Amino acid sequence: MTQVHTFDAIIIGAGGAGLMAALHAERGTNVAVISKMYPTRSHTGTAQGGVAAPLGNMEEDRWEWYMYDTVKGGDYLVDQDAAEILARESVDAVLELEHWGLPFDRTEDGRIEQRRFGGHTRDFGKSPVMRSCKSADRTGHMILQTLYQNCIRRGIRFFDEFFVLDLILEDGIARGVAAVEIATGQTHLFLAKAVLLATGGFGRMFAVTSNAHSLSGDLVASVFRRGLPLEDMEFFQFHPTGIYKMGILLSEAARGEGGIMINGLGERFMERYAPTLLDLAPRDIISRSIDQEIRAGRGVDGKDYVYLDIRPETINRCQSAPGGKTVTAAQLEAKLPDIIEMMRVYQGIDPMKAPVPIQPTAHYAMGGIPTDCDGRVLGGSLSPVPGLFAAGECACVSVHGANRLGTNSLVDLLVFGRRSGRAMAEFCAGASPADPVAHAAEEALAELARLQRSRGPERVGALRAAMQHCMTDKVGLNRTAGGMEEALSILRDLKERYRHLGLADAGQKWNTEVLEAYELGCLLDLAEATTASALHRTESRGAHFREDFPKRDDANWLHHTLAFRAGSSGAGPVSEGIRFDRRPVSITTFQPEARVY
Amino acid sequence: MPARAPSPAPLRRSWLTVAWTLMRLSAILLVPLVWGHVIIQDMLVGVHKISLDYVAMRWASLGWRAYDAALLCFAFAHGSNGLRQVLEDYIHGQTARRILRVALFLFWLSITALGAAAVIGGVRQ
Amino acid sequence: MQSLINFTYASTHYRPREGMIAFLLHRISGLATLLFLSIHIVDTSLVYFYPQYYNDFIGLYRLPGFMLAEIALMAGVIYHGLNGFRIALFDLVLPSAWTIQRERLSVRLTILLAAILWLPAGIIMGGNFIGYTFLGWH
Amino acid sequence: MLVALKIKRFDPERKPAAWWSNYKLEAAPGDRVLDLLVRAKDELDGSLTFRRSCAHGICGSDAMRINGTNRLACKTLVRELGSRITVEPLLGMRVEKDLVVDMEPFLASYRSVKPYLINDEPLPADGRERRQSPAERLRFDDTTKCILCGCCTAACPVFWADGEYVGPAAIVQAHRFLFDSRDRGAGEHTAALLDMKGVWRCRTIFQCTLSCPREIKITQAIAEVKQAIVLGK
Ligand SMILES: Cc1cc2nc3c(=O)[nH]c(=O)nc-3n(C[C@H](O)[C@H](O)[C@H](O)COP(=O)(O)OP(=O)(O)OC[C@H]3O[C@@H](n4cnc5c(N)ncnc54)[C@H](O)[C@@H]3O)c2cc1C
Ligand code: HEM
Ligand code: SF4
Ligand code: F3S
Ligand code: FES
Repeated sequence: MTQVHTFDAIIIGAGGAGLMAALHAERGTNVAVISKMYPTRSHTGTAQGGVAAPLGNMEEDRWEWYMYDTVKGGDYLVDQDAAEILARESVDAVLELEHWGLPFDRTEDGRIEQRRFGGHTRDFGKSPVMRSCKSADRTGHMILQTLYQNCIRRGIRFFDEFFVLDLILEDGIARGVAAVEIATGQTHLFLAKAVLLATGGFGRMFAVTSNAHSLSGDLVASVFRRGLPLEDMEFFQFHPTGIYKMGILLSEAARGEGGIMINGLGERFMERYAPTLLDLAPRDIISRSIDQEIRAGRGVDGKDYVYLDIRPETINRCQSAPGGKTVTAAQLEAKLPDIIEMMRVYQGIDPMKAPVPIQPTAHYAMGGIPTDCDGRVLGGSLSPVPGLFAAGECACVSVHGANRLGTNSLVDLLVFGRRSGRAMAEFCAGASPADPVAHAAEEALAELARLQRSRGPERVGALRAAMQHCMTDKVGLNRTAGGMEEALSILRDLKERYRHLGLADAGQKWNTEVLEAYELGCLLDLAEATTASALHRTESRGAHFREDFPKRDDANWLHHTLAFRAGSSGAGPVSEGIRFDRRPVSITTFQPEARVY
Repeated sequence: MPARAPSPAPLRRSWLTVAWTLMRLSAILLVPLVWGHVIIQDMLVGVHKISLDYVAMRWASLGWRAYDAALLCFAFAHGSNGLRQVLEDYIHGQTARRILRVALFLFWLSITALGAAAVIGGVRQ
Repeated sequence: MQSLINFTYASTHYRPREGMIAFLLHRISGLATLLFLSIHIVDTSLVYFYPQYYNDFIGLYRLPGFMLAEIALMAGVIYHGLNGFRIALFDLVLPSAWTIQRERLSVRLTILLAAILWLPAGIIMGGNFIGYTFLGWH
Repeated sequence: MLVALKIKRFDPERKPAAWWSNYKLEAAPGDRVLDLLVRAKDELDGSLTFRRSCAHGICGSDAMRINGTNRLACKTLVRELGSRITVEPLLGMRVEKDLVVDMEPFLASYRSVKPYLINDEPLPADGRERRQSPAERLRFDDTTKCILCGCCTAACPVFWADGEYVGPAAIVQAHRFLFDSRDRGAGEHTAALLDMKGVWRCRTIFQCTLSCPREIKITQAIAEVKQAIVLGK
């Protein structure tokens, strides 16, 4: 028997966005947070670098400068009304976290300490500015912990380790979600006046990624399957310095402290691609350069990686440390403790003595569920879907446009998590109580039951690996029409094979195999949406680079892509093709210019 | 920086706090007491030389009596509380623990009383 | 009892390290000392209550088994004292000493020192044991 | 290299008692134990069950006993272990299935120390941050690193004997707030530590510190909490 729960508002996802929303929706609203992992396991906890806010604690800073950096960083595909909100409200959001107990690093006079970060400048691009508020290289961890702690304090209701399968939409109105309690296999319906999706990214569609195993975009796929659009899916950020094969992120700070990258011939190849900024060029440019070196056979030993070299003697020889200073091993260890530990643990290499193999790693989804500035999800006609909200990485506001700046995701979570929480509470106050829903989520439950019984020849792991390699090879850093068409046909073939899965676990309790199968179905849909959107956009902008259309094309493409699943809804992946629409970019202050750093 | 306001909920202690502290304070005292005792009795004197007369001779001095009284108080209390700690690791439940504590207290009291009687009363001849 | 079973199962299915060894030795030696001390207080109290039996009772301690046990007990008292002193010192004055390096070092030193201190005691008491049991000393 | 992977299994829906699965896998020295588990699940037995998420030692999902000590599977490499690897669930916690244990009691203990900043004084008038010097910030830095993985508590012999003991992880959290200069709730954080569930049960056995994947000086933190209570801070 399916168990039914009724709340005013439910929040799916207990990462930064979900918890922030819960804390702001809570007053007067009966809210529950549902998450497939314990809240503190959410991927927000892995964020290293920091969260931007023009506090001006170190030097003069202004929200206008920050807004400009965000717009330019996103290659002018950023909605400037949203970017203005982001830049203005970031200060309040960060201070709120401090008041809630977040242990930021401190300046001598006791204020929040800030540091420089890629792309953040003073006076509209004149020189770098210290804007990133941080707690060593554990900022995301501290944010997640602090938010969860405050949820405990307020006694917010949690359903931990509940896997949400599908959104319940009736007559175009969000009514709740269907979920499985992982420990028992029991199905639950959560009915609510308002539903917030905050399920994070979906980088697991790629073979090499910094994203957690759990980031499979289940609810993004659900929205898509319900006939709602996904925005800007072609823009996926690849971070240049992932640990080879593992994809684990090595923060930009390594290069900030003077680290350089070298290819198999020992050349500092960035001299070829970005003669001025060299190893500190924007993420999209560096990642693409590494890819080109590898394709030209100049990877190390002809393989698919290059080296990140942070040996003090290299830094000193290249004079690449900030201010041309010389550095010692001890100084580097003090500045990059966690990154150095990761290199030692995962590569068994002492980075003070040898260079470290790296490779670009799929990192962040700029696109996702389109929303307005209060988290209201926009439907086909770009009018809000009543009762449906989204925030965080799964949403597309869009403040990141074609390329996200470092530190901006955490700001996004905080600022828009807050706003959507408040908007939800407001919506609930005006809405009538959630009614029972007829035939709720039957499709999703049937799909799950089908998967659980499936005894075909195909393996979840094999299909997932095939999808991931297809995406990394053909829809990665360098894209061509031919490659992407091939990818689409591979993905459609995989979807066909997905109908013939065979599972070994027939149990109800803790059946993670069937959930992984379900996640794979979601990823397949999102991979297809990503590929089709990328094929559709015949220009290069930010993270989306096409060899066949290498230039930015403002005349034809200065707008957001909306991708719809053609044909009917359903709860599993189907190959029915995708149709496109566009959403104008909001340009209020900064006119598009050539993007030079 | 603003002056610190007093804490709204002050730190409190419990009898376990006291027990923990006394365990450690007694420990420091016990090193000379216990070691002194065993060095003298077991190594320098040896069980074969210990007899009623030996005890009588030793307790003729008030100093030794005081020494042994201290040893009795501290070592046995320390040990009894240690036994409580050990048993409470394996015996759970409110009632079971309450019974255990009463029993241990009586055990401690009676043995200590025996020892005290001897140290105070001395050798009856 | 279930808890003792759980504890025993877990203790034997987890790789023991310095701290665990130090703890187990401390616990065993403490309990053994307590057992001995309880008996010892009772027998000493005989001097007041039943002085006539005291010498007979003390005779028990001269049995070979008892003498051997006492040599072992000596090791326990030395170790328990040293380790207890270490714990009390760290807890009361030097919490900053509770680090992996110092724990490892201090436990090893404690055991080593206990062994060294026990050696003369063992020799003297062992000598007594051999002398009184086999060589007919009086 | 060929690795013999031995995993302790349990599934109440299939068998009442636990059993062992043995797998042989070709592995590279740099592979994580988690990679092997994922491959065993993908390629050999889909019913093998374990928690995992971040895969780089920061989310705390995959605490388990690997060759006899508590580790994160994603932070333990094959090269540290050699070719025989035994994986078992954490001790002292109820096994739900295979390597998955019930974390609820652990989290209840965590919540019992009121793990949040308590300070109801008015905020600074200018709406800015509460001031805290770098030294004050450093005072509790170590214990902010905790990821609630459970390695420490499940390695503690006192906890094995008595699951009521709040365990080192909860005390680490109490330390985090007790030593934050902005916190005013010392009495509230420590209230749950005073009775038989509390901090006095710690016998400084040190297994917690040795098993913490974040290298938190747990025993030291516990000692500082004890001292703060004894001295009234
Ligand atoms: C290694 C790394 C470093 C980063 N560093 C930075 C940085 O320095 N600065 C910065 O700004 N950004 C950084 N980012 C990006 C940023 O951390 C993420 O984009 C952001 O944390 C996403 O937060 P979120 O709240 O949207 O989702 P998440 O934190 O990913 O949370 C998702 C939640 O949704 C739940 N969920 C998902 N699916 C389901 C389902 N089907 N049913 C129920 N629950 C579900 C999960 O359990 C989880 O609680 C980094 C990212 C990575 C990977
Ligand atoms: C020689 C000097 C001694 C010192 C320095 C000493 C020190 C200590 C300390 C510090 C503890 C507390 C351990 C903890 O809480 O973790 C302890 C426990 C204990 N002591 Fe002693 N002690 C001494 C002598 C004795 C004696 C003579 C006895 C026996 C009567 C004894 C019996 C015990 C017992 C039974 C425990 C409990 C062990 C446990 O909890 O595992 N100790 N000792
Ligand atoms: S203290 Fe360490 S071992 Fe314990 S829960 Fe926290 S991170 Fe895990
Ligand atoms: S192992 Fe346990 S006894 Fe204390 S020092 Fe650690 S909590
Ligand atoms: S999977 Fe996150 S800590 Fe291992």
